[in-house]
Amino acid sequence: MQAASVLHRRSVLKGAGLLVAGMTSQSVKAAPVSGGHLKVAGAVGSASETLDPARQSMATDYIRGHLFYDGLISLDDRLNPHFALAEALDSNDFLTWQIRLRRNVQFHDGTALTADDVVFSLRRHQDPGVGSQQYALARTMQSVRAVSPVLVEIVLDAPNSDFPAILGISNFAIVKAGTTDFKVPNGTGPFRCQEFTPGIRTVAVRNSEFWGERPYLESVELIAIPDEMARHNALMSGDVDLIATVNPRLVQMLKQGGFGIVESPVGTYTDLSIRLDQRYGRSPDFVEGIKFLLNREQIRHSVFLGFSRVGNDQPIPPESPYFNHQLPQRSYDPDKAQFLLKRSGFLGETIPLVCSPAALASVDIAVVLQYAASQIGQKMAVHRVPADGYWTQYWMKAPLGFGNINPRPAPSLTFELGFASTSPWNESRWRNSHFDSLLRDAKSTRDNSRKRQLYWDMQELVSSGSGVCIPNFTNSLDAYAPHVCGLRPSQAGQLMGYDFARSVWLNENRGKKV
Amino acid sequence: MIAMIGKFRSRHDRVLLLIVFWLLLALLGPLCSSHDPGAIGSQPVFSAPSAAHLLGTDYLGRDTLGRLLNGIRHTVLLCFASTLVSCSVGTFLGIAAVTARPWVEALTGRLADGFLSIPSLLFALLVIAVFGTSTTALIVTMGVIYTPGAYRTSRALAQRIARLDFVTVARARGESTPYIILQEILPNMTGPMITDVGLRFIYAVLLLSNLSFLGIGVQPPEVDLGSMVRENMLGMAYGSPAMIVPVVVIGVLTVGINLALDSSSGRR
Amino acid sequence: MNSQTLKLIGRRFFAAAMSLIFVIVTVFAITNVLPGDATDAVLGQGATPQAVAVMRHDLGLDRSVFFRFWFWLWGVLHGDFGHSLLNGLSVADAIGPRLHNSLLLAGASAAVSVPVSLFLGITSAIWKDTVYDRVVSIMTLGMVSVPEFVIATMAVYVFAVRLHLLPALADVGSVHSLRQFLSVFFMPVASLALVTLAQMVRMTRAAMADTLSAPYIEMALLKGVGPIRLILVHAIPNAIGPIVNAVALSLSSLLGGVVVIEVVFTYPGISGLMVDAVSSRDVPTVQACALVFCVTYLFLTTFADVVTILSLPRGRKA
Amino acid sequence: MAATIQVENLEIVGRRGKGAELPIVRDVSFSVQRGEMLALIGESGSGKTTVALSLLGHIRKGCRIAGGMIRVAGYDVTALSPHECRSIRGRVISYVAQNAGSAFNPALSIMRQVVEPALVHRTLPRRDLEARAVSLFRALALPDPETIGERYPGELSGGQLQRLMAAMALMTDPEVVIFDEPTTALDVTTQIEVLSAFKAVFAERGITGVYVTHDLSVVAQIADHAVVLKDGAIREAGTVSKILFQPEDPYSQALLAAAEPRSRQADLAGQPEQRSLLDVRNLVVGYGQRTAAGLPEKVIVNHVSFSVPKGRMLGVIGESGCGKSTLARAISGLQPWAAGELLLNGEPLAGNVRERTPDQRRHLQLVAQNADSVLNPSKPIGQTLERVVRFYGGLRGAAATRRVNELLDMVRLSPSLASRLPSELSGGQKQRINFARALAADPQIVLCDEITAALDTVVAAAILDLMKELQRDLGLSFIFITHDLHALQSICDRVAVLYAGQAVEVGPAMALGKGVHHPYTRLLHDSVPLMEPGWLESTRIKRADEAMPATLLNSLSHDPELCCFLERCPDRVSGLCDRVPPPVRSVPEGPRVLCHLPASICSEFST
Repeated sequence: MQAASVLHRRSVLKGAGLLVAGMTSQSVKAAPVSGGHLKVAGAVGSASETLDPARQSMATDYIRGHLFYDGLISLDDRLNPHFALAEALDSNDFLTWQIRLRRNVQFHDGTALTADDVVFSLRRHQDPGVGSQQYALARTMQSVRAVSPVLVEIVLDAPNSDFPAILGISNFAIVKAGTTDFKVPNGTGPFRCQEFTPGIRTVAVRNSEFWGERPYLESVELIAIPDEMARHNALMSGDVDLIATVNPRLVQMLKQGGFGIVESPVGTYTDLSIRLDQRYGRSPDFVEGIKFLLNREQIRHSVFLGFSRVGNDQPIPPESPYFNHQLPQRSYDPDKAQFLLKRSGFLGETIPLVCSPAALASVDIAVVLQYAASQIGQKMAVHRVPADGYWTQYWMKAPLGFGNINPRPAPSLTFELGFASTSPWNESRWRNSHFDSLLRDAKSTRDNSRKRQLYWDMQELVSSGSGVCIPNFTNSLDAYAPHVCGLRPSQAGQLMGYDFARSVWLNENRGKKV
Repeated sequence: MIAMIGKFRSRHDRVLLLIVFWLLLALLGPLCSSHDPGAIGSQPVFSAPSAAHLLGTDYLGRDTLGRLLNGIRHTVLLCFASTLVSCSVGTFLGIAAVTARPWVEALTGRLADGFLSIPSLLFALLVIAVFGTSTTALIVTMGVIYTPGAYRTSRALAQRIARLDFVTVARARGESTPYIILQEILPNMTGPMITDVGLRFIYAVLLLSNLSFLGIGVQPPEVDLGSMVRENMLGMAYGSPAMIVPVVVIGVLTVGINLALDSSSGRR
Repeated sequence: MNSQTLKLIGRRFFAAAMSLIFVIVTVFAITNVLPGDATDAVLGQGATPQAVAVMRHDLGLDRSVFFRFWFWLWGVLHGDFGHSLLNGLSVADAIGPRLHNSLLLAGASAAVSVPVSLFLGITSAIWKDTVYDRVVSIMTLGMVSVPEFVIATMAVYVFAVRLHLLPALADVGSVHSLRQFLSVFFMPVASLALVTLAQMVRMTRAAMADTLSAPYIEMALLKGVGPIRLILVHAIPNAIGPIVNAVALSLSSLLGGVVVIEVVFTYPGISGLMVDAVSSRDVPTVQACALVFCVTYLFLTTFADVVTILSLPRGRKA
Repeated sequence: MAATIQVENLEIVGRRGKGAELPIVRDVSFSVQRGEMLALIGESGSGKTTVALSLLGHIRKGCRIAGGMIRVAGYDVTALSPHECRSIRGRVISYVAQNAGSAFNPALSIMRQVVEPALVHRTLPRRDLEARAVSLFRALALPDPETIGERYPGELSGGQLQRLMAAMALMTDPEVVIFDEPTTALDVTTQIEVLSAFKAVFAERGITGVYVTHDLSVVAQIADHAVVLKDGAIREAGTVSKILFQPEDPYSQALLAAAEPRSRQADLAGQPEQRSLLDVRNLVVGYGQRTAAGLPEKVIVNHVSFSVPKGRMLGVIGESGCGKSTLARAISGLQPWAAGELLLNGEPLAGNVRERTPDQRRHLQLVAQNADSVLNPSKPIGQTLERVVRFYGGLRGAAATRRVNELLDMVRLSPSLASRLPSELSGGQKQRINFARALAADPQIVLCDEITAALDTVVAAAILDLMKELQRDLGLSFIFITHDLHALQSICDRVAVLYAGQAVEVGPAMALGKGVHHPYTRLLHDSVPLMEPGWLESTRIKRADEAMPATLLNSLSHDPELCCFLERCPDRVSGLCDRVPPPVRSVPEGPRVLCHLPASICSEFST
């Protein structure tokens, strides 16, 4: 009951207090119209694109996931969980969870959704051979069993009050039991798949049997245009209606051309992690010195052109209700940095700095840092390495390297995956038992104000102790043609948390002329 | 053939002069700019030319002129070095194919064919993926890519020269193979090979430009001309000199050397 | 065609086969020393050692290099190019449509660039050292010296974004009429043609100039032969060998060397697939692409050589 | 009646590269009456080809007519538009090029090219043209006149091509034909056939023409009038007999003197026979795999034997393709031989130059054929010579320089040339340097491969003089490989006649032209034109078929063991020559001959 009420209470927030950046062209209220074909271009695409929800790892994958599948839980614009395929979600101890499924839900092949499908869909993440992106989180589910055709019981290995948010991760979408071949997606989502060619295109058509609110669009075509300029050109020439990942440098031009921009304050950040278990990071002075050397304002200004929020070396973004705004903001202080670096003994040395196009803007941030360092006599050698293989070959291996972290649906997940002592993705190898115990408490507490206090403390610990430097949180920028309506900013990710297709509608009367 | 060799000295001066000019610009150019090419200030990005920034600023608000001189340095030196590598290795292999045993020619011929059949961007991508983007890796990669071409040219030349009577006479005199290669064959290949060097230099500039498309280039904050165009591509929408000027410089560099080569070799 | 000609052609084919083996082995060797493997691309940032190990086993990546090579080669010899390590799809199925697209683009570009460059090359050889010759030379050089991505992107910006004349994307699927074909292919083909033009013009001009300085051309002039007949009947048959070779070399790059054009126009061709496969360490796909490029190159050059051998006048065969 | 060809005050200028315009042809005037043949005589660079081409309105690139008038068959050539020019070329005036081998388009069949001039001027339908071509082929004594037109230039010999080119020129019955050195590139035995064929056609059709040549004895046979050109200007003009027998201009006289066969022989009669320096014994050189007999598949030099005594000069003569150059390469150690041996001073020489001792290499020096390619173009000649001086003599510095100057002096060149590059020297100078380089080794025997072939007559004569001096002064031995019987006779002591790789005759050079000889030697000797008008008509060379039609030959006559000259031999005997390999016969005081014919039949020369 507890969790369910949590969900209910939060859902009140839906639709309120949204960010309104770039919403000018949307201001005219008009009744949504059904029908039409929307052509969308994402920024990444490759032959490794997949329709297996467990393996989805890139933006276009997530979009397809939201088109064809549903999870038990969905997350809204502010990352609040709502019921989707689940009708009720109950736990008394945050350890054992009872899930009651929505009735009369059909897969695209006409079969009905049952508890077996849910059990299959969640359990498969625990098989390493599936290659699930959420292998680690799935392992926290000690047992998943069907109690009845509409009831599933999940037992966790430790209490976790944020478990509903975990179920909202799109990788945990529900597929038909027994599915091994994902060439044709068989989900419960609002669209059916008409065509899918990895790396080239996906065409989705409206699912007339959809259980929820029917989408307005008749069909959606999704392609990937990795080349920035080409993506913008495609929008401006009218070849596509909506694009993701707009370069801040083109916002001005797009606006002049009458195109709409959606600026979403997603919690994505590109961080510089200094490994605390290796030579440089062993010196706290060095770590602190680098943190003072990062010119966050300049990165915001020169790299992101203002489309970002300054970070404070902790992973909770300012728009989160748990953001610790009392933590003093660290700012650029070359004198202090010089003093600290000198004390660390590394001032004369050339520090290697590994960056890659794989980690968004990391090359530019590295250059900004390198220049600032050169001004105080600290030499840095920027090693830009290829994007391919970066995450396994360089990330978390170099003494100073960049990472790129996507937002998690709950602070506990962010802390758990990135900063807990036992996490395999603890980028700076920061081990702090106090932090770990705070995290345990936070996950099991029922009291929201205590939870907030715990999160505040944890933010302070991370900011001062971890080797992770977070200069900025990026804003996601999407651009759309004037006839595209219904787009809203979302904290869940670009293109309304990858879920635009359920809300967008086309006003053919508008903006045909540019 | 003989006439070509004889006229080499005077005719290739112009090409050499042009190459020397670019080399000087590459070596001394960056000293002329008051701006640190890595310096990032608070200037707006893609700004128009002004007194402080003669060519405006780039996508990070850096001084375009400083970046440009830095780009010329890397493009010219990298391409020069890789051309030297490909031409010397190619020349060596070409002469070896002519003077050594027949299987050497068969082997090198197949190798050259094989390398030519791999698209150069693919090859660069593979090698850079293995060795990472270092200046050395770039030089070696581009060197290897253009070696088969240089090999073909030099083999054809060496074949023609080795058949000439003065080589026959030297062999009849009992001269050693190294002497024949170094004193009789090589000096007479220099003229045509300089033409070849010039052409290969241009190909290298173009390849380096296109490599930047795959994110391969010199390490930041250093830059080569192609990467500079690439990173400032968005400036096209604003007509930014940061994107246009390096394109023009690449054009002037390649077309200039090509025309000098054409006029020097009598366009044959 | 006499036995000597056949022998020469046979030798050429043997040499091509040797080069092919060399390329296959080299590409396989390089892809195997690349840092990381296909599991990185599949698992990405979320990889854990267990998942990596299981997946490596499932994909056969834990077998020895020699085994994998042999396994692959055995498959190819039986017409099976294997399956992509990324999505388990058949490599042949993945390459098929893209190869078709690439051949379409290459064919269209060749259909434009070959006649144009032959025309420019031959005419500038005829009017050698005139203003026309100079202008052609500078123009073609100037075109090729601008990086491809600049030409292509600028073309899109001008024709698609500013003038709304042509689509920004080369969407092959939307082609149902000649008009659509022209509007979709105009810019990619023009960009590619500009890139390949210079080399072909230069080589054609050189071959033609060489032939035009031959004594039999002067003789034909002295016989009262007119300029058109002089070029068509007397010069071209003798210059055809080097010209065909230059054309073959240029065309062979139209399949594998057009990554840039494919990316800028979001054209689903085989170059982009290969670059993608290299980045994701999808070795079977890389191998199959390399095979396609190599076979194309060798086919074209061998074809050119055979044309050269056949065009050698009788009694002059070496 | 106006002359058919009239040239008045012709001036042609031209430039090389970006230099200033220089005169190439200066104030040239001449005229040719209908039915007459005018010879344009000159050496290379005299402007004779430029003048000849200008008659067709064709001026080579970089040149232009600066003044004067050319009138051919009523057309003012200098005033014609390009289109009008085309309309008279090949129809009113036609051209026979110097080197038919390269002037025929290799990609087109002979017939297509031969009928082309008539075809482009639409004089007759193609069928009639082809019939006419066949009749011309027959008139020019070409083999298989019916089918030769289907063949390609690469499949035919130089002599045949030259006659086919004449046929092509005559296709349209032009009023004027220009011949540009049409026989210069041919062997003498072929030249005479071609000349005879030309002459017969001239007589039959009454051709008006211009005949460009440097060969005065050819002029004597062909032309009525002659013009001597030097440096683009006319030195002398007049009837052929006046030019040949009463030349007034010193240059004409010099030309004549150089062309006059004269002996440079020292009188060796009294001197004792020298010991043999170089012995060639049964040498076999060839290509390809060994056959069962241990001989190569394709034999180029076939069991050749001769010896060169110390201080003597041996001439090796034969037509192109007879194996002369291969023999030279084998002796120099650049081409290994399959059988036989080579002795220098009685000691065997290895087949590979690397395996010879330094002294052996030093003693035997090669002077190669082409003066243009024989010197390393990127090295000053002083360096080239110094290298040899150092290589063999170990001399360095001042001593080397002194020796280089000495060598230059030996070949009559100024020491100041030492710093020049080969491209700055004339052909004759280069050939002298070529000699000096051989002499730098201080050799015993020098092998000269066609060293005068590419030189003008006057220059060649000077080189021959130099050789003789060197032989006399230094006691050098020479092997002089040539196709020029005059040159050979003028300086050699002994001669070896090569035919199809075999030495068909080896004997004293003095005996040539008298006594007993191999039929091929006789043919060679008889084919050299004499500088007297009417010689061509009076000379009578027997053709093989006249003696015995080829159809009577034994079907096995292609057996390589049989006489190599069988197919062309005018004296062949059925049942003997086509069945039994020829024996070697030695004539006392005369040559060693490879022939069946008894001395009585192998008779005296006809002259």
